Amino acid sequence: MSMLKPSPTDRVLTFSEAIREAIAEEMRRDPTVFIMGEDVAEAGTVFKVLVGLVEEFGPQRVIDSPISEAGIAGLGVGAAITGMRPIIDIMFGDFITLTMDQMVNQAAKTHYMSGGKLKVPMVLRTTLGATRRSAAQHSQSLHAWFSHVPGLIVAIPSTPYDAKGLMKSAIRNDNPVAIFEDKMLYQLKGPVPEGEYLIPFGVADIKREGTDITLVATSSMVQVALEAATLLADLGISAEVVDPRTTTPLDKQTLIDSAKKTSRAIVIDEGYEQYGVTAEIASVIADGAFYYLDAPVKRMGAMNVPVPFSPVLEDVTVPMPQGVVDMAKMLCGKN
Amino acid sequence: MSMLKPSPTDRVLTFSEAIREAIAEEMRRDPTVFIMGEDVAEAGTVFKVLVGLVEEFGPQRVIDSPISEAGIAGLGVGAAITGMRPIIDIMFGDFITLTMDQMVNQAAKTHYMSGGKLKVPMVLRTTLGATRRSAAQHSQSLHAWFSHVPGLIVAIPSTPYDAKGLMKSAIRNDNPVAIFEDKMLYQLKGPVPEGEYLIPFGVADIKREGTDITLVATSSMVQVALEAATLLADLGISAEVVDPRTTTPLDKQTLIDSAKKTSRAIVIDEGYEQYGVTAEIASVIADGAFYYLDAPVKRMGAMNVPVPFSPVLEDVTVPMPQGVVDMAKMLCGKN
Amino acid sequence: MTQSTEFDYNAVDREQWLHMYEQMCKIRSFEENANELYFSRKMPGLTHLYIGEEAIAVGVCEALRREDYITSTHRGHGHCVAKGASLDRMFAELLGKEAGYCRGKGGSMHIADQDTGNLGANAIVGGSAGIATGAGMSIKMRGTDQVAICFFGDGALGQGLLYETMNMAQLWKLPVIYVCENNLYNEYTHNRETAAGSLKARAEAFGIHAEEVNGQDVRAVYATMLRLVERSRQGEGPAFLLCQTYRFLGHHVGDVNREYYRSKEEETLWKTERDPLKNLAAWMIEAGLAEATIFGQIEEDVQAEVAAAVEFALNAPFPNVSEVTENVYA
Amino acid sequence: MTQSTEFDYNAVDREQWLHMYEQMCKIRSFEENANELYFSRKMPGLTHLYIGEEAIAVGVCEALRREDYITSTHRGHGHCVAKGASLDRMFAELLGKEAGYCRGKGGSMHIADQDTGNLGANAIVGGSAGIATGAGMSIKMRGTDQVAICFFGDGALGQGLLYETMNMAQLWKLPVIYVCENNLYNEYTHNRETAAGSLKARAEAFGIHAEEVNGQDVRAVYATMLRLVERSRQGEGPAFLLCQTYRFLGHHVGDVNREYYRSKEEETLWKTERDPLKNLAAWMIEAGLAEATIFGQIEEDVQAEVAAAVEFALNAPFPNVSEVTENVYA
Ligand SMILES: Cc1ncc(C[n+]2csc(CCOP(=O)(O)OP(=O)(O)O)c2C)c(N)n1
Ligand SMILES: Cc1ncc(C[n+]2csc(CCOP(=O)(O)OP(=O)(O)O)c2C)c(N)n1
Ligand SMILES: [Mg+2]
Ligand SMILES: [Mg+2]
Repeated sequence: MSMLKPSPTDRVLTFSEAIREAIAEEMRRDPTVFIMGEDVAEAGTVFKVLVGLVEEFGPQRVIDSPISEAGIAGLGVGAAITGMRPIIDIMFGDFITLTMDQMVNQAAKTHYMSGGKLKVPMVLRTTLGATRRSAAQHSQSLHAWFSHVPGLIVAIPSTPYDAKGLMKSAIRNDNPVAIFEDKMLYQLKGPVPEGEYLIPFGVADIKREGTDITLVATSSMVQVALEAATLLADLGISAEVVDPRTTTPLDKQTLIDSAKKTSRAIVIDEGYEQYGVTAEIASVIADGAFYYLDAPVKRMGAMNVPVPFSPVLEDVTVPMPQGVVDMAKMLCGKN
Repeated sequence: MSMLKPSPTDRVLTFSEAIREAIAEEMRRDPTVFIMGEDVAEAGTVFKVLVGLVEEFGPQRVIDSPISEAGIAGLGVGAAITGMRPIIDIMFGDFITLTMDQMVNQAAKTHYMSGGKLKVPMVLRTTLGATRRSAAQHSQSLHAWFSHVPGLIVAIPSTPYDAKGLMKSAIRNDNPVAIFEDKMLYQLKGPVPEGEYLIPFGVADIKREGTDITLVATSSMVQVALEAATLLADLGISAEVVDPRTTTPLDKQTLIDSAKKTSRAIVIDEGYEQYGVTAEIASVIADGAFYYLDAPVKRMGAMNVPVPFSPVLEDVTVPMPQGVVDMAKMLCGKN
Repeated sequence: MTQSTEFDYNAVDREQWLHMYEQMCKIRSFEENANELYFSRKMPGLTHLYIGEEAIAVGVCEALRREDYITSTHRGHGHCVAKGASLDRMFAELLGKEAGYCRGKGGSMHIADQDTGNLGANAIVGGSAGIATGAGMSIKMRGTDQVAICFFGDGALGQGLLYETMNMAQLWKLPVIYVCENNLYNEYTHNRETAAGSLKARAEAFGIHAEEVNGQDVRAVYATMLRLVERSRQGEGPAFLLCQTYRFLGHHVGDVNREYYRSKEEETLWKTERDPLKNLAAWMIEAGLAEATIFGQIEEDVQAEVAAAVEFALNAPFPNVSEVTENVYA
Repeated sequence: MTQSTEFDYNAVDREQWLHMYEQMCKIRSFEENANELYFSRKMPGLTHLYIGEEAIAVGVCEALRREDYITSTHRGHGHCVAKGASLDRMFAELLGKEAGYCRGKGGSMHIADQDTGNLGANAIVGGSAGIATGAGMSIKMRGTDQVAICFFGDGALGQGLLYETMNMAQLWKLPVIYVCENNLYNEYTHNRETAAGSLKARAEAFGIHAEEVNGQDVRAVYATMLRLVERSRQGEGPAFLLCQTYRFLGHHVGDVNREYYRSKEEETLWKTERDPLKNLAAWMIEAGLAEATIFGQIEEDVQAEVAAAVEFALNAPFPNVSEVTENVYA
């Protein structure tokens, strides 16, 4: 059940609705699930993702917090250890900077340090992504940091279907899970089946099959890769788009197998390119598919600059379909 | 002058003495330099690295702070913007978790966000490294995080000579620089010339020349690589040991050139392997030396587990010379 | 709302009050135009308006010298104007233009102007507490008699950083003044839901001298700040000023339907009875310091200046794309 | 050091005082043996001894039930013993053995024992404030009448997290009691250099009920805690207890030469006049509750128990190396 793909006949939801539905379903199913964060209740978050939840579940389970990111992450850890399943809402991914100690030194390590006795079943939901004209402190994609940390799980959905399934899995998981939602995806529509389903962690999804080149893409970069694949098809290049869906655990085998098949790969992610997610994935593929590759594995991350405010500058900092097309053409020797 | 290597006839200092000397020299040279942190004054830090400084420079310039890592990092940013050159001492690298907002959202971005008007000439010194039986919250090597962030410089010295030269460069640099010192290296001895010298950022150092395989290693892993190189020499394998010295900026060219020459590479770093420094460096080499490589670039980082306390467990979590030797033999087809 | 009453407002020059009025007027007009630029889709992104809170920025900055420092917030236009920035370059920044204070790289939430001592607006709530306190440390080390002002909202009291830095400011007697703009809300949540106990006591716990003032009365803010600034210049250490205020409009320009978190009546009350501009004008007229007509004249002049500034910004060129990689490192 | 005097110590059973004496004795003996294991190089790494502060852990935990929660610190053996852990598995943990509370993975700074409600020692100063407060939140949500105790040192008041969590505890009336063990030092720095103002006022600023107690007097700690715990169980919200105390030995076992940061006289004063064990015994003898000989007997019994526990730990096997990758994920 869990591995099903959506069918084109499913009803259509936005990314945002899919997340809300996942949380609502889990809150109905399990009274220990609650959500806490800044302006999550009446306001339903600044992105309006949680609108309606406080009406259904009340302010005891949909809790407006002070502007205390470290504090609410910490409360999440304590509540999780003692029998609850908190979802901690961190408005902008840039603010995970304030939660690093609680997430990395506490949440991620408690199970191990206690020799397996204590568990921390908590979810931290936050956002990523630029191009909203929000400047350097509200536009970062910092998921590489959490991905680096053993003990944490990092999910990074790219479609409404994945968002719902990954969120439900996160809430049921007994470990701390961080979910990064791209702010630019919230209005994206896609099929989401009515029934219950989960998406397991560490299982990549092939979003489009192809034979000439593998485009590994995460979050909103999946849309960029799909657009690029369409453009490439016109040029006679068949691109396969693979979405890891979780960065930790990483489904290395699917990525490697795809690259073995196509013998070329580009990795696209919206985090800063240097020491980012693209580095891990590219090196995994370059190692695992070494004897099959016809060209070096290329990486496309966000430009290594703080995100500028001015639209003319901001827009060039993130990977765009045309850039992917150009890179793919080069790798495939078509110029 | 700045690129000189130490000569074997130089006087010998420990890593710790070299750092102290660098800071003392800069404090004598420039009255705007000061150092602040927990127990830095009379105690001279818990590692005793700064012993004697408060006697020479007084408590106005060697400042014991409250246990407020975020706060002192923040004060560092403010003091740096307004004409001082603070060195902020964060005892254990694990505690940079508490400084992430100030370092990443403030220090790293202020220059860019202000359109180049404001500068943040501050140094954050901290430590890394396991095997001190300090368990999961006092043993991490988290330099990959800062390396990911544009606007920050990350230095990671492996010898007394480099430690002094990099520290002096860091203090004179007009950007926020994070220096990670391996706790296990403090007693390491090595030649350090008497005169003044600086080590530029972004210039890798070939610690040992070789022809069959490149071992890229950072911090104390340089010692591990050098030991491995000695063992490999006995097996007829000539290993080149390359130390990037700064992870950001990274001297890609030297790494790639070495790999092109040897056609094989292993990257060794003490951070967690997943999404760590080894990923960036391996993918840079795999890309840049693609047409020259005879084997996949391999990575050896710390095991992807929170650092366990028990010595029998902790010791297997970090790369050791024998592990490097085994990997190198495999890559060179000698079994 | 104590001591300040001891201050004799008549000791202040009529011209100075008029100057404060003009400054408040500039801020208001700046914000109205920013709002308009948003609704006419000429401004990228969102912005947070300061309308209703003008007396704080102006009362505080009027007590400062050019070389004193301020750190500001996401709601920072008022502080920036009051500290002396020019409107044309501010608007240019809001529009992401090369002529902006940050060459378009910062935008509304990051305007910095070191020439007037503005170390920058900050989009991290409470995020500038370290910067302001560090500036205070630097002042003390360099031995000048500057002061550093840290502006922040009531919501910032949720951030641990503020407590860490207030402790150090008091320990080391740093010339920092923490100015809390309590407009009752953290975005869309009233602070009775987010702040326990007493806001002022949070500074007093560290031994910091703290006062509370009516943030809608520029006279009170100014008079109180004069004293606090003087204390700090004399080496008596930090202070905390709690200003009671209200933002007349939304949390940001897009926050138009606000009834789900605050009532129209509440808004109307503040707008009609506690408007800092109206109140200053009324007092000056009543005290015989000015005739009613002068305020209209000031408004007209200001509006002309603002209109010209908007015009300048709209016509200014965007930065060259190649600038994207400049200024990452100094 | 107020209200507690109203408590009639004679209302407490002689056996219960003796039990508290025994608990303090266990902690002291445990620590002396830990020190010895360090100096004889049988223990890996360092450890932070609780000697001198025993009355706090024992006075606090005596007022708790088994299912109440505590979070502890780097100086955590005392809390762990007082909450009911067994000494053999504690020593095994200190030696990194499989039989330890955390299978050797945590060590001294991370012992956790959920069977006795100990959510873990913590090597991040102040790091457990979130955990304890979150446990309080969970208690309230689950509707039990448990309480959660957050132990921390005076140094932890430097951490912003504590203020963030105290605010929420008071806002939501969570059953959390913050127990500050003020032993005057943050490692090697006296807290007059690190803490401005009043420690107690820092909790009071949030409206939290706060009390101060002589941490060397187990009777006072116990009596005060009984009241605070009862308040919290009744839904009256959090409390803060400031305990004045002193660590008799170094910051950690290796901190032997301490004269550069504190005087021998100061140490001697506390050791001779403010020893919590001696003081309890003296009072009981004076009050006619016990004969002098009984305390010697308790010590002997305890020492035998501790010796056996050490023996157990020394002989216990290390974990299998393959365990290194277990328990990363649940
Ligand atoms: C650390 C952090 N958390 C959350 C936010 C999102 N945010 C922006 S403004 C704001 C409310 C701030 O309230 P307050 O400090 O009272 O200032 P006001 O907007 O009322 O002037 C929030 C939560 C942020 N920018 N930074
Ligand atoms: C966040 C953090 N900063 C620094 C340290 C290093 N450190 C360990 S114990 C200690 C002193 C703690 O003082 P206090 O809280 O008073 O506890 P005490 O040791 O006196 O019991 C310090 C600074 C740490 N463990 N965590
Ligand atoms: Mg507010
Ligand atoms: Mg202490």
